[in-house]
Amino acid sequence: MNEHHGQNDQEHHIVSPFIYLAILLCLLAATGLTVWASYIDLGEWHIARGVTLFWNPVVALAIACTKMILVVLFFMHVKYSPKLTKLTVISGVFIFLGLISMTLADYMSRAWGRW
Amino acid sequence: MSAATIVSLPDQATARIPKMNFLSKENGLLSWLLTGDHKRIATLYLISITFFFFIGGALAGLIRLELLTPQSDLMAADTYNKVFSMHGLIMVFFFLVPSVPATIGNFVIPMMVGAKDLALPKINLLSWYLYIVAGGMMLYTMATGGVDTGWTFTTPLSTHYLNSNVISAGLAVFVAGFSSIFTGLNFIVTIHKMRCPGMTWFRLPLFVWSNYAASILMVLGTPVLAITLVLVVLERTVHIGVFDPAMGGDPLLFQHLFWFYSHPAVYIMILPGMGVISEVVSTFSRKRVFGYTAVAFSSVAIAVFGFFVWAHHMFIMGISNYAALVFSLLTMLVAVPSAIKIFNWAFTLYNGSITFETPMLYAFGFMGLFTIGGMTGVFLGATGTDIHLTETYFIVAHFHFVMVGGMLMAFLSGVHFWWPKWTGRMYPEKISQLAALITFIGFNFTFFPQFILGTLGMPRRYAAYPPEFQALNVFSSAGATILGVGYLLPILYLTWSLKYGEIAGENPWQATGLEWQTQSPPLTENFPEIPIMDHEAYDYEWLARQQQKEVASVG
Amino acid sequence: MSHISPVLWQFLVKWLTNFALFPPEASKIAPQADALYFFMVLVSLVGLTIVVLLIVGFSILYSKKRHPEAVQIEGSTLLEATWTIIPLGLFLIMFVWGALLYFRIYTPPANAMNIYVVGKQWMWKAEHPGGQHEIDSLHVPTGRAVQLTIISQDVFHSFSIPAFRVKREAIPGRYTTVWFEATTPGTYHLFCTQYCGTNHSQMIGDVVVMTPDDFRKWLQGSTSGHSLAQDGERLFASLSCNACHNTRPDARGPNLVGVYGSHLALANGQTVTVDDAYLRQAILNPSQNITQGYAPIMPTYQGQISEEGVFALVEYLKNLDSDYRIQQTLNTTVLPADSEGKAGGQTPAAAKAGGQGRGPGEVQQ
Amino acid sequence: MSDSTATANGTLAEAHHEHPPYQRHHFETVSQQFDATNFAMWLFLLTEVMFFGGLFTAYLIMRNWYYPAFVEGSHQLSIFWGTANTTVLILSSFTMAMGVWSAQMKRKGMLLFFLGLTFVLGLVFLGIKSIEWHEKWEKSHVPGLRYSGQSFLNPASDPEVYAEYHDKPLAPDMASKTEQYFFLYFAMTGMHALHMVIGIGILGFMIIRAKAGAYTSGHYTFVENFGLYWHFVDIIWIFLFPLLYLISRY
Ligand code: HEA
Ligand code: HEA
Ligand code: HEC
Ligand code: CUA
Ligand SMILES: [Cu+2]
Repeated sequence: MNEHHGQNDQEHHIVSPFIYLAILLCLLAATGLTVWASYIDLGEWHIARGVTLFWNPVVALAIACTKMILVVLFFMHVKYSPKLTKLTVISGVFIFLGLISMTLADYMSRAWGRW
Repeated sequence: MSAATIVSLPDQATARIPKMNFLSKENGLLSWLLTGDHKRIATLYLISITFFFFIGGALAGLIRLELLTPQSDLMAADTYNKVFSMHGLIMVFFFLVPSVPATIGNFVIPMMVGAKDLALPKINLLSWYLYIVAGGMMLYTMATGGVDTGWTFTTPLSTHYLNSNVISAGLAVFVAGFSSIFTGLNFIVTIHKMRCPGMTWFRLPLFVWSNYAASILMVLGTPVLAITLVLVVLERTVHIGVFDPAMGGDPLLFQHLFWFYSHPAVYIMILPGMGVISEVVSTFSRKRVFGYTAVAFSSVAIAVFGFFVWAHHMFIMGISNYAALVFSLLTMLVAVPSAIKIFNWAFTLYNGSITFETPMLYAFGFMGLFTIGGMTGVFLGATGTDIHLTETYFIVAHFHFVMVGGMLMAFLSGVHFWWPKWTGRMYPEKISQLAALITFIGFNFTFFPQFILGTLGMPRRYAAYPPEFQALNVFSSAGATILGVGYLLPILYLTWSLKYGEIAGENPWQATGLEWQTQSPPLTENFPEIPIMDHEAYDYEWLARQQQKEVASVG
Repeated sequence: MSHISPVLWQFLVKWLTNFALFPPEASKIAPQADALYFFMVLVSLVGLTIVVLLIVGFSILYSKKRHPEAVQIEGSTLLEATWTIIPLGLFLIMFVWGALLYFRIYTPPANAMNIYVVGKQWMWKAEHPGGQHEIDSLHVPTGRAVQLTIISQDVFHSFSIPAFRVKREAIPGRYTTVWFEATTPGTYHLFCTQYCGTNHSQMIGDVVVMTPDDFRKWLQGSTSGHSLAQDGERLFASLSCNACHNTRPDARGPNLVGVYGSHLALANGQTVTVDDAYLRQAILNPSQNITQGYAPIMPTYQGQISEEGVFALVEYLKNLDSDYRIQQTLNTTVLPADSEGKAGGQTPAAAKAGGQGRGPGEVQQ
Repeated sequence: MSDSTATANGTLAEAHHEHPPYQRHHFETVSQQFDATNFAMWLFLLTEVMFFGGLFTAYLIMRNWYYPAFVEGSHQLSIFWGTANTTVLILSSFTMAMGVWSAQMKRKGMLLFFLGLTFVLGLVFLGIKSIEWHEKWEKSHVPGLRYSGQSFLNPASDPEVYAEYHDKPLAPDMASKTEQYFFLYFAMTGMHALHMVIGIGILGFMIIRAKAGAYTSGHYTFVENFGLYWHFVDIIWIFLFPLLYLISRY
């Protein structure tokens, strides 16, 4: 009974098909972009001794994240959803990143002081 | 205010078991096996986990029997390894993880939030079936020779060096994991979406809060275990090298993934128990829980921080020193909310009006033993001392203090506390108080010597040990016998009370939770009408007013 | 006496005689570790006492008989803060103290004497640099920092010496290290504490701590005739490492002289410091880290060398210091009788390494 | 709250409001039911995220360790099929979203059309996937079952790929690590495909129910929740594609 955002289901925000279409085009374009970008050597960035950032995977992941955000916000209606749904999504991403980043942090910091 | 908080036990002589209740509504095996009623599913769960507890307990008995002498004379080392592995697996995945949430939580949470059922009754039933399937697989594993990986499935031992039933055990835990995911998911949805009018977050009983926190851990942690086990099984069947260093894999990756679940799992195992303690301490001291908000938020804090301390199980395993530092620090942070809770419960007693029924005795046991168990956890969380204490009996003692001294005590406390609600009958008070005392004494006898053993350096998972450790081991084994009696008693008198126990009536403890404001055993729909929550949790004055009204209307 | 049941016998006698509730302190770090341990015990006891006193005290004062009416109170921010901050403070002290200890135990001093330890189902094998091998035992001198370089050949094991308060996991595929300085001569338990399969509980042994004199005698008495580095040198030749790693200008592999401890630039732009772990990795998984300027042609020796063999190679490469080069240029004929078997031991290898692929005359370059 | 009133009210409660047939008895309102199941679906997706999380972690670590092997392993995948499949999946996500929209607008014909299209696109995806897998089998790139590192020890033996990337031979130990890559490839795409199979199964069920008009009477919760699942599966692929296919293509 709490956090209900509407009395009946007709109050759900209905996303217009044109938005869906626009998103579809964006996604397709992003797919093209990411394939195209993968054929170009974007170089790398030596942040510090022993720490190098390669741009290609970064760009590929950035595009993937953008696509994900588009899908989540529009196809999955999160943009129009109650706060709770948004919070759920965010907490999922948070824990997911926690798992990955803290595990990788262990691996990376093992070499500390060794380069 | 004054009359408000006097305990006035209802006249039990006149009470009757209501004809219409969830137990009597339908009869026949099918009506149970196809039920959607959370109370019936809870009952099914209660029976099944008790079954597994006794299997696990019998295995514990074998462990202690073997450790009576330094040599491995009762059974071969191989057998011993299987025994403790099965003991750990069964106790953790088939008893402790589902213990409070799937039984008591299942039973009372919908009532506590004022709902007719959990949000997804079919999923709830599915969860039980998954549990049964998993349990069957575990029994199959045991019947066909057992598994000797330890409950931690350590790779590459489990993937390449053992020829016991690792696959079926792994899959059993996999399935059991999904059972637990569905329970947790159901609770979260229920707590968010099914609260009755007026039931705001800060009017929820603390039991609901702590189960909510535990559910978050179940939902987000368990899948990682699931995929890890899938990888272990694949590694065993098609010989892939994700975890096996000989093939380029990384055994530490397994440790990371396993503990990413299994550390939060220990909080899955304790948080619901903490919820029970909040209810019980408040009820039997007739006082609102001291610092309600602090206790509520400490549960959430444990859940959130609990996700980021997992590598404290790997301090000596060659993780980076800097990672050890961070994880150790976070471990210290996650210990604080537990301390907060203990002190808040202690202060709930202050200015109360305390009675000492069995649930309260168990709760006191919990508070003492969990303090010891938790503080020794801090010993292990500090990196420097962990080096000496890890992989010894100190750890065994630590986790039995928190799991058995903590959660099992809480579970028994809760079972006694809600027994009248569940069955409509009281358990026999005197003998159950005795049982609580026996378990407390037996427990300390069993597990306290293990701290000393661990400090002396006795490694865990040893079928044979140097003879100078024998004295303390004999102590421990003797204690386990007492403990066994302590656990056998409840099953006897609780069964007895099903038929011969006194009729309990609606609210024998004069507790404030919504579940106590309906008949015992409750209707299938819990409440004749969806209640409206118009007071804070643990509002004993409201309860007293309510009763006066009733007396007035009858009079 | 032994007619009565062994259990009872053990119980009566052993209990009385071995009434030890605390392990001996036999290393320099042990008292430090125990200090923290006792601090924690103290804090726990105080905490426990407070909790028990509160419970018992309130139970007596506010039992229903004495105090039939509960007085409802909400809570207290001040108290709440107290029991948040005090435990937090104490825990943080433990954290810092523990971390200092941890870094001390896992950071060997530079001058430590190195012993290699390999764990396998179900035994411990120790290799001293002087070529002494031991199984399920470890002899160490007092008063000298000893570093263990540990690896497992199969599954996880854990090398634990309770009397020293040190322990380190033996991991397959990777070196781990720990160090200690023994203080009291005697024999102490050596346990495998990580569950490693059927005979996990049999994977035990003795750590024998000796005075430096006794230790020297022991070393001499149990020598196998050639040092670990000499073993390594032999391997280096028999595995034809020197086919590529030699001092020829057209050598296909980098010169390994002085490589230990150096900063190596890798082909992927990173830099690593060459330590034992790196050497092992370079031999078994050469293509994982390619040295700058070289092709990934080095074959893997995975599966061809036992962990003990790798130890020998590592020990050999470690001692290939720049002295060797000089001696080589001086047209290595002198065999200095260095009793430690250090640089001198390598000289023949130098000759071999230089001599195999080409005429000795070219060595002069 | 005596017995009699309890039972009386108990039976009354059922008759209280006039419930639509699809409302389950323990919900007070349809809206509550919708919210609850929708939220449950999101939570389920969180568990899925974490499930794949373990695989992603393994992937990232292995990729860092064995980068050259991952590069050459990746070169074995066909960009053409990969891109095609990504497009197919994105299209299916779009048709699914349109399906939900049709249900919301109560247009049965359109709903059937879009669900059917999604169904077909899902099958196309699996079809392409199986072509790719089959090719791996042919080339002995299925770790554990049928594996040979020949294409990496001697890239020229694999003319097609060689013509495009001119990969240098990998050292034998690195070449053996390509197995790691392909294992993760199969584990991740396999797990993803499993989700697709389940999804397609449910889609089939939904199409049958939609024919009976189940979702176009204002109660489209099921379609909406299934849509969430389908989009989630799409998102997983959105990440798998660059991670597995697009490593160092230049
Ligand atoms: C219910 C289960 C449970 C719970 C709740 C806990 C709680 C904690 N555990 Fe434990 N733990 C296990 C179950 C549990 N553990 C198990 C099963 C293992 C072994 C797994 C295996 O290897 O098989 C383990 C292992 C384990 C390790 C790994 C040891 C090793 O392998 O080397 C560590 C290390 O940090 C640890 C720490 C902690 C800490 C800091 C807490 C904290 O959450 C405790 C917090 C509580 C308190 C701190 C008590 C309250 C304190 C007071 C009231 C007093 C305060 C007063 C003053 C300070 C004055 N535990
Ligand atoms: C919920 C968790 C739980 C519970 C309740 C228990 C309960 C007990 N456990 Fe266990 N234990 C674990 C979880 C648990 N344990 C885990 C996770 C491990 C680690 C496994 C691993 O290393 O992989 C472990 C390991 C473990 C060991 C270490 C083994 C080793 O490392 O070599 C020991 C040794 O004493 C032990 C003892 C006991 C005892 C005496 C009890 C008692 O509390 C049990 C008392 C109950 C009964 C006795 C049953 C009731 C009575 C009967 C059925 C009648 C028959 C009784 C007899 C024959 C005596 N347990
Ligand atoms: C086929 C030639 C070849 C053989 C045989 C060979 N290596 Fe190498 N080795 C190389 C090359 C080339 C490199 C540099 C590229 C690299 O890092 O892989 C190298 C690198 C190394 C390194 C890393 C240090 C550095 O300076 O790069 C070590 C250590 C090493 N080799 C030891 C050995 C040992 C020990 C053996 C024998 C067991 C051996 N090698 C056999 C060619 C060879
Ligand atoms: Cu080796 Cu235990
Ligand atoms: Cu933990």
